[in-house]
Amino acid sequence: MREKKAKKIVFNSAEEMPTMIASVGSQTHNLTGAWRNIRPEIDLAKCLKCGICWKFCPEPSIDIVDEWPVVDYDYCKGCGICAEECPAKCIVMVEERK
Amino acid sequence: MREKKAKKIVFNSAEEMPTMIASVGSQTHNLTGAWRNIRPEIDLAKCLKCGICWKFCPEPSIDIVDEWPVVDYDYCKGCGICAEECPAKCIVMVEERK
Amino acid sequence: MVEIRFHGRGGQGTVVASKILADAIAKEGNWVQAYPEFGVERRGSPVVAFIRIDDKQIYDKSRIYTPDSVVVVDPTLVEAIDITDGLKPGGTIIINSDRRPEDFPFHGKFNVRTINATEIAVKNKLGSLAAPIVNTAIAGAVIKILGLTKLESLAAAIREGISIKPEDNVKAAEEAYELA
Amino acid sequence: MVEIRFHGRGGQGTVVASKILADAIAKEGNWVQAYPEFGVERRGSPVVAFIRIDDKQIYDKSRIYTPDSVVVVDPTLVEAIDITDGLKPGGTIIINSDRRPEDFPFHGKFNVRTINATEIAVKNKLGSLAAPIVNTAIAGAVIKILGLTKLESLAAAIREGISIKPEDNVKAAEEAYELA
Amino acid sequence: MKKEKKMTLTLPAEELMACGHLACQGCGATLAMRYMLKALGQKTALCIPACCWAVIDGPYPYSSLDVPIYHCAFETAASTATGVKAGLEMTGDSETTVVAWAGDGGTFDIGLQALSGAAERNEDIIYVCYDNEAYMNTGIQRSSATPYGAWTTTTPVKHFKTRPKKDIVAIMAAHRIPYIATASISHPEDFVKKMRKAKDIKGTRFFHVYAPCPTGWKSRPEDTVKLARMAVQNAYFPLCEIEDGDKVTLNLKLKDKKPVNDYIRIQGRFRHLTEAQVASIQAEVDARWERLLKNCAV
Amino acid sequence: MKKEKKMTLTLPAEELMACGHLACQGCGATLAMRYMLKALGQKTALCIPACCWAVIDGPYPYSSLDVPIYHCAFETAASTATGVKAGLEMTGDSETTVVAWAGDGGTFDIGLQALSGAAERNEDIIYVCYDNEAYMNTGIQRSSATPYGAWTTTTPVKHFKTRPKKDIVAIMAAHRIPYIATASISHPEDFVKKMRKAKDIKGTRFFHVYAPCPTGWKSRPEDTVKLARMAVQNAYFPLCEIEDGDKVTLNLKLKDKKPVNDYIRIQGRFRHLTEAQVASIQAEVDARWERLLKNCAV
Amino acid sequence: MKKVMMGNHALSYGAMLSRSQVIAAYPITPQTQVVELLSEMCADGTLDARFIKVESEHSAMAACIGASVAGARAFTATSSQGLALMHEMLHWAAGGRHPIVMGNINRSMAPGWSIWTDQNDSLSERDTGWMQYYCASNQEVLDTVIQAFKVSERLMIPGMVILDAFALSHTYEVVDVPDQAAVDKYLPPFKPAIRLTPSDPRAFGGLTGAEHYMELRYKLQKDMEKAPALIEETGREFEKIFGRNLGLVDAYRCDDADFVFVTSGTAGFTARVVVDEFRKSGLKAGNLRIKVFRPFPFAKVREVLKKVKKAAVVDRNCSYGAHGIFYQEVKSALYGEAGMPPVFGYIAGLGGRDITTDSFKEVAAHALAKDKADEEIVWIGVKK
Amino acid sequence: MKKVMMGNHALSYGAMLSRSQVIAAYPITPQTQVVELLSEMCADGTLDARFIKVESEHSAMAACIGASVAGARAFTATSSQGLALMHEMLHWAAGGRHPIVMGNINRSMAPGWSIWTDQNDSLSERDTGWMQYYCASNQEVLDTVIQAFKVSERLMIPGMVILDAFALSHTYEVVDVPDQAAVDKYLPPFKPAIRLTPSDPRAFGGLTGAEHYMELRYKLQKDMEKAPALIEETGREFEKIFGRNLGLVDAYRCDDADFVFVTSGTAGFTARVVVDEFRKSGLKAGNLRIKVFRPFPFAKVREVLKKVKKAAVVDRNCSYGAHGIFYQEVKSALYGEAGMPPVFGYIAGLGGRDITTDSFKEVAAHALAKDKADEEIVWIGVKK
Ligand SMILES: Cc1ncc(C[n+]2csc(CCOP(=O)(O)OP(=O)(O)O)c2C)c(N)n1
Ligand SMILES: Cc1ncc(C[n+]2csc(CCOP(=O)(O)OP(=O)(O)O)c2C)c(N)n1
Ligand code: SF4
Ligand code: SF4
Ligand code: SF4
Ligand code: SF4
Ligand code: SF4
Ligand code: SF4
Ligand SMILES: [Mg+2]
Ligand SMILES: [Mg+2]
Repeated sequence: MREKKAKKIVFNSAEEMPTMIASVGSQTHNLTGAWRNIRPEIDLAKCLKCGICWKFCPEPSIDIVDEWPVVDYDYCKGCGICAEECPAKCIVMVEERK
Repeated sequence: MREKKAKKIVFNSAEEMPTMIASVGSQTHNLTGAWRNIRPEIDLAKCLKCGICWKFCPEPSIDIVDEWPVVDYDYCKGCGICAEECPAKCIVMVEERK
Repeated sequence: MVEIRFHGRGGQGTVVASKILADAIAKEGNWVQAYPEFGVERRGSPVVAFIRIDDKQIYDKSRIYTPDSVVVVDPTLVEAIDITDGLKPGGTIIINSDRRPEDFPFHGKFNVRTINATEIAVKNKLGSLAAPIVNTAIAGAVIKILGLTKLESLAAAIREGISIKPEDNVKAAEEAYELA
Repeated sequence: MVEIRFHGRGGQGTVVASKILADAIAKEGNWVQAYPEFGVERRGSPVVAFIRIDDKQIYDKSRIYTPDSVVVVDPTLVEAIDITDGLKPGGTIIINSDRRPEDFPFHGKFNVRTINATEIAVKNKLGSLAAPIVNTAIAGAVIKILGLTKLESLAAAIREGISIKPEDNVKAAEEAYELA
Repeated sequence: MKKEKKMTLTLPAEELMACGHLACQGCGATLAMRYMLKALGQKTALCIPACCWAVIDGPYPYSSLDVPIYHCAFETAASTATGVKAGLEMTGDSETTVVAWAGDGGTFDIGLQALSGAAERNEDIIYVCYDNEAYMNTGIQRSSATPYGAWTTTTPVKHFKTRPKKDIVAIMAAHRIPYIATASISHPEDFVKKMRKAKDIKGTRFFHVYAPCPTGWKSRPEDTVKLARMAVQNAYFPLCEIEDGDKVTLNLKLKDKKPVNDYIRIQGRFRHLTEAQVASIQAEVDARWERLLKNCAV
Repeated sequence: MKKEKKMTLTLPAEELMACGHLACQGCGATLAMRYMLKALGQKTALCIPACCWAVIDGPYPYSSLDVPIYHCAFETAASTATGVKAGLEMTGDSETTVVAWAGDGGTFDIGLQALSGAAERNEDIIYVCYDNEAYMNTGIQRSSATPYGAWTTTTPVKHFKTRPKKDIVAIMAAHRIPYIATASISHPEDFVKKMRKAKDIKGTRFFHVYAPCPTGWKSRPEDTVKLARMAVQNAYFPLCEIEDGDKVTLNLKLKDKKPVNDYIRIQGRFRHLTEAQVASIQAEVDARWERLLKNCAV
Repeated sequence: MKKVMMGNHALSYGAMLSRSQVIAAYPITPQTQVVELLSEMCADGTLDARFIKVESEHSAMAACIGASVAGARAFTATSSQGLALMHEMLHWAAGGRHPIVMGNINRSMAPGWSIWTDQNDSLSERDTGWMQYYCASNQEVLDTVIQAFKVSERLMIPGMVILDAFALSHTYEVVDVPDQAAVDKYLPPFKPAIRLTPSDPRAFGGLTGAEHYMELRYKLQKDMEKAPALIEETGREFEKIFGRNLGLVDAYRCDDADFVFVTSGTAGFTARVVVDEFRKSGLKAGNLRIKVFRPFPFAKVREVLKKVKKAAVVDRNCSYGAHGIFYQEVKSALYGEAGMPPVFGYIAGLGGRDITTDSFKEVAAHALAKDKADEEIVWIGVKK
Repeated sequence: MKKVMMGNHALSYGAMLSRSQVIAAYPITPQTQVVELLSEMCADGTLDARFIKVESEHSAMAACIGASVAGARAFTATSSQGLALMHEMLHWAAGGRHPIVMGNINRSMAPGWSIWTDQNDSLSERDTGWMQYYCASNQEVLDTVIQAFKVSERLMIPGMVILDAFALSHTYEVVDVPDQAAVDKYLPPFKPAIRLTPSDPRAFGGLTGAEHYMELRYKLQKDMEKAPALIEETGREFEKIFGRNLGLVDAYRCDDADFVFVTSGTAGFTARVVVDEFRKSGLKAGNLRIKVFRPFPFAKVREVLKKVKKAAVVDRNCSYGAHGIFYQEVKSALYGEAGMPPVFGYIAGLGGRDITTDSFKEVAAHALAKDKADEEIVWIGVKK
């Protein structure tokens, strides 16, 4: 399930579907980054590595990569919580290119 | 409704019945005295006129007649509460004639 | 096919009596149907139960309107209600009573039999005089008078079906069987 | 019969735009059907709405698969999804954008028109630059480009249907109508 | 002299419940109804869900009461009453007191949600739960009002009820409705007094009424009032009022709180309990009593 | 130096909730789920009734969670969970933690009865109510968790909600279940700690979780965590535990209790309130806080 | 006055113009705009009614029943799960003879969760004793609410006004909103013969033994049997005042038709488009849209179909283990009558799958190629 | 072993011998002996099951669903109001493919309150996707529970075993109680292919769009269509082990019959008595008792009735505004088939009114005197 960018499921016939209405794939196929109006950008130079942005991201679309916070723009919806909560104020929300 | 020994209702046709399922008669047609195994008898000579038997009769089948407690045997089911609660112990439960 | 109706009062075990009888009758390979009146039972209020017996499977699932026999568990009911309602002409009426058959108004029109089940019950310490448990004694009398099944079958049914004082109940049934 | 599809994002008032348009169109005695995509709308997520217009009663209650025109309320959607899906060859695409029609890849294949509704909205203090409320400006442009109804009808529909800043909205619609 | 003496009536004489009803001999629930109607009078409308009282009143086309009754579905005492009140008001009658009258099953279990909803909206109804501590109408099955230790047909002796009785009064108090009272059929004067007080309050009012059931408790019919009285006196069922969710008044101070043992031992449903089990009931009653005293003090 | 510094993770790293889900931007309910799963781990089974989370998880044939979910009917979180627990146990799995996960509507209103029943039977489940104070999934209608003063689509500004929020914690405390906790998405460490504690308790455990909803509260998405924090700090939503119905522990003492005004004023749903109305909210919050302190003292 | 409004608003206007006095309802997608608009109307005084914001649909119907027996005009609206949760109370409202009117938005039953349209929710209430009206336009929704109150109150039988999720509930259409005064003329205040009041203290719905129950239910059925004529009569009255007809069925170009679709709901309007196309291409097609499903308009359906050569019933529902429900009931209505056409059954559009003009063409192609229906029902638009 | 027991006990024995693992039920007259006996059995260890004493029937079915999806065999029993309160969850159990087995005691729907028998409760669930078995004896009740588990678990569709209030539920009859070992041989443990478990974490029943919903429902119908053959096959297996047959219908003396009653439930046994009487007096009568109503045994019913000259359907139920439900469905099943007999419809025995041999004689007298059924249904035993 956690595997990112899982594939979309296409059933070509009723036959292929399990009898019970049970999930067979991961919602990660859905790239919610497309919902974003504004995007968070992290200035790692100022980052305290406090993990707060990671902790409060509702997607969660902040990954810890090599001990640094990294936004996964495939999924980040641009809510702005990380920027709001970052104690170092090192995340800024910028407009998505129109 | 309170009128005693109300008459039984017989509907001879669906026509006669009201559209809504609404009562049209009193349950006093049902002489529950027939349920009684044992009957209360009040020794009025000892009675204090405290009204307790009247107060606690669940039917209620103790009437106040000329300021005296009188059992209505048409309805008294013979539960024995009046006898149990009478402070003067002037009610006794006796077997119904078999 | 034999059809019997029982009259008793709520709390007297009238339904149990018919159930025990059904058990006993089934033991000899007969088919039987026993059911209570389909209503609200209250302690003291008049209640009714039924039995239908046949030597082949019983398909008729309707109620019994014209019984062959009537059993009256509580003698005071004789005055309270019409226990002969629907009874087939010449049908048998078995009454738990210390009176004689001739003392009942419908004697003659019907075959009236009495059995003092209350006395038998009290003697066997089944309930109190105020609330005797008469169902097994009644059952003993009924199988004898109506020739429904063997006493042993009834005894076996009582032992299986009644958990409180089964042996005293068997004894009551036996005594009633003797006296009936 | 004219069929139009609207593309926007949850929270942008795409459905309101189609509703206002329907009101305006009905004012001139036409029959109209307007409905949102039948799904779960979330702020930011792509949403769709539809309008069907005719001069007689519309009996077809199925969805619109091959619109005559497409209206794009949020320009970023042009890249995110295929807004031309099902659009009739040569159909009109109206995009809220500061770019020119030629800047869009489907220009040529379709009749592309642009209108800077965001600018008009912001100028009229409808929402903020981050979240402009562009639906009335879009509506103004659409009725002009597609020739759906009179500007007065749209103005009346806006005055009836929009309770916050109705006059500013009317102005935005008028400006868009002029510019389109 | 006695002859001239007037009969002492400590309750209103008006009798809105008639004889001929279908309750068992010695039914406590019947007394509860009788007292309530004496308190509220004829301008009352009842909503009665499935429960013994749905039968007691008598079958169609009869009724035992001199007030209108809507026999409603089991879960719907509070919601039907809400509708009746609204309907009466919208057709010009704002005087009639609308009462939802339900058993413990219809209140603690299947009707709890409707009750909670009405309380949250503060509907202008009186809700009375007569509590006989099991589903009696269907033949004595456990309800969540069945106390610890009791036998019922679904809590057989081998597996008697081991969870405590649900505390409906605390639950209703948490809803902070204007008025809550407990009452007992053994104390009809107190019952009538509180019911009259409730009548004059607007909003949701809740009564929890103790109503012993000889059939279900396997007790003697003549002990019904006595059992109710014992429960009050041993603090098994204390009499109190709660206003606005936190003003608690004790209606009957117990100087001499009785032990529960006597009460337990005259009921067949508790026959199987060991002394240790009875002691644990006593401990629980004591603890509840302490909590209540503390809340009153506040 | 920073480069070498390890990232500080105050919560378990394991991520059982994946991206791609359908929550709105800045949804508090999502965080609640994320924290709970971090606490309980993979041996968890969820029963989710109708609520935002029934949508957030994603449509058939997908799911965002790495634990099994039964999407159950709106009223049945507690009863379905009861059945799942029984079913797992009867088929040899007594380890899995079964969680009923419902919104405030599914808990305070339509699912209350099933919850109360499960609590009375002390079913071995954890019930989590994430509270966003209205029916959000259907587009912001009032629930009985909607607080005084709030606008919703069924409590329009002209007729905003005038009844107070139902006190679900007090109601559940009245059930005397082994464990009750309040938690907030602004305090995930506290949340995780209490959830882990609950995991090891047998019987019915209840969590009331504060989960702001920018869509329904008309607040800015980025304020979600801030709002939750404010509610804790101004005692609008205090963090506490209640064991066995009466042992109350305050998890966060408030030396410096903030006024509610700031909290109220950044939410569009309260925009219409006058100062007097806000003051009355403050008074109510203060009174509740006093009651809580008193209960703790006990 | 003409207004563009969604079906849910048409429903609300119907309730408002009918001067509903008590409304008790619970929100559910796709009905929410009904509770929202009626909340507004009650809050701002447009409608003088008590709105009871209950905690579940079971309570909603119970509260409506209470209000109705107290003599008030009661209205509610729901959909799918909510309707299903009312099931017990639906039996109750009908058996108790409470003329409540309810809007139901047709939405598929879970699981899986679906908010989209099909008729399984309302049709699985076909045995509860409610009248059922299936609508095809928002105009019909508004008009039918008013008409339903009139018919229900005359017969003391509740009525359900049914509309498709989204395709009507959320679709804006032009609706001619009647004048309040005209509606008042058409629909008199509700004055039941008996009601719950201390001045006439009766017990309603007490324990009813085998001695009486059957007669009470017999009366319900007999009154139901009066409904078709009454619906036509009040429909004519309605037409006189408002100029729009409200009948049992909408028989479109059936008179000389060789092939007729039998339809309901919005699909029943889409079918007309196909009928017109077929007619142009020379096929004498028609469309029988069933508007009133309970009571079932036996006579009307027979009258229309006996003139027809072949009929194809398109069901947006399925009685699992049997057939589509309209198919079932139409066949049953025709059985034993001479000269009735072969009838074919199709299931389409479950769970919000669209029913398009192409769907009807597929139906027609199948039916026209056969003489006799197969045992198995034909599913349209399913990936098999 | 032969035992005299009431229908409610037969139901309980069926659940016990099937080794039900989770039971969640709520008491209601006339079902109470089921919860009572099963409580006893769980308390004394006769049955190793969790008995969840829920606070309502809605919760009972929800708990059964939870248990079933977790892989346990789940059983419940109810009646009338209780069944109605489950309505939403009945749709749920079927749509979710949870093979729960439930006993339902047929009791009339309130109001007025009635505890007596008729079939409106279970028949108004005909569209919920449950299999329905109508029983005529306590033996059949016990046997059918075991069979129902087998069929349900194979098809992943829930099953309802239905018996008349009092006439079976409270009537003591001789029942041959099968051996546990033999039952175990017949009915294997429940091992579903997918279940709710952390070791295979799936989401069950999530939001299902128009893209998928219809296929899932199509599968339900297709599996339902497999049931008639499966019921006959497992019935033969049952007969091999236990010597008793369990088919779709009980066609009694129909082969050469001129006149056939179509019946169900206990009335379907009483009819046999009348058939025998008629045969003696020279009338070639027969009785077609429908045992399985969902799925509807189309083929069987047609096969039996096509040989018959006239059929009279006796319904202990009414779909108000339409007809008796068996009448409706039988006619629908025969429509369009050549050589089918005239069918007459009768309603009898609502609200516990008795259906006696005389009732059937009245039915026969009416039907035999006519060539064609009237529009209006004939009510038997009503004071008109
Ligand atoms: C939905 C539903 N489920 C079950 C029943 C059956 N039922 C009727 S009364 C009753 C018990 C009532 O118990 P309580 O409320 O305590 O009242 P009591 O009978 O004890 O007076 C039950 C279970 C019903 N009528 N409706
Ligand atoms: C019986 C029933 N009634 C109504 C609904 C519609 N419904 C679905 S979710 C919901 C609101 C849920 O509110 P809440 O529990 O607070 O969760 P939230 O959506 O706020 O997360 C409603 C009313 C339903 N699914 N089932
Ligand atoms: S919250 Fe800010 S400082 Fe802390 S880890 Fe994230 S970016 Fe760095
Ligand atoms: S903006 Fe919101 S969604 Fe994006 S990374 Fe930050 S917290 Fe996560
Ligand atoms: S014995 Fe009981 S019923 Fe009879 S008068 Fe005394 S108290 Fe009343
Ligand atoms: S209780 Fe006894 S003393 Fe008192 S009035 Fe009755 S009979 Fe007299
Ligand atoms: S069972 Fe109990 S509560 Fe019910 S009528 Fe009898 S005594 Fe009263
Ligand atoms: S409506 Fe609120 S709770 Fe629901 S997903 Fe959106 S933000 Fe979350
Ligand atoms: Mg009770
Ligand atoms: Mg919520």
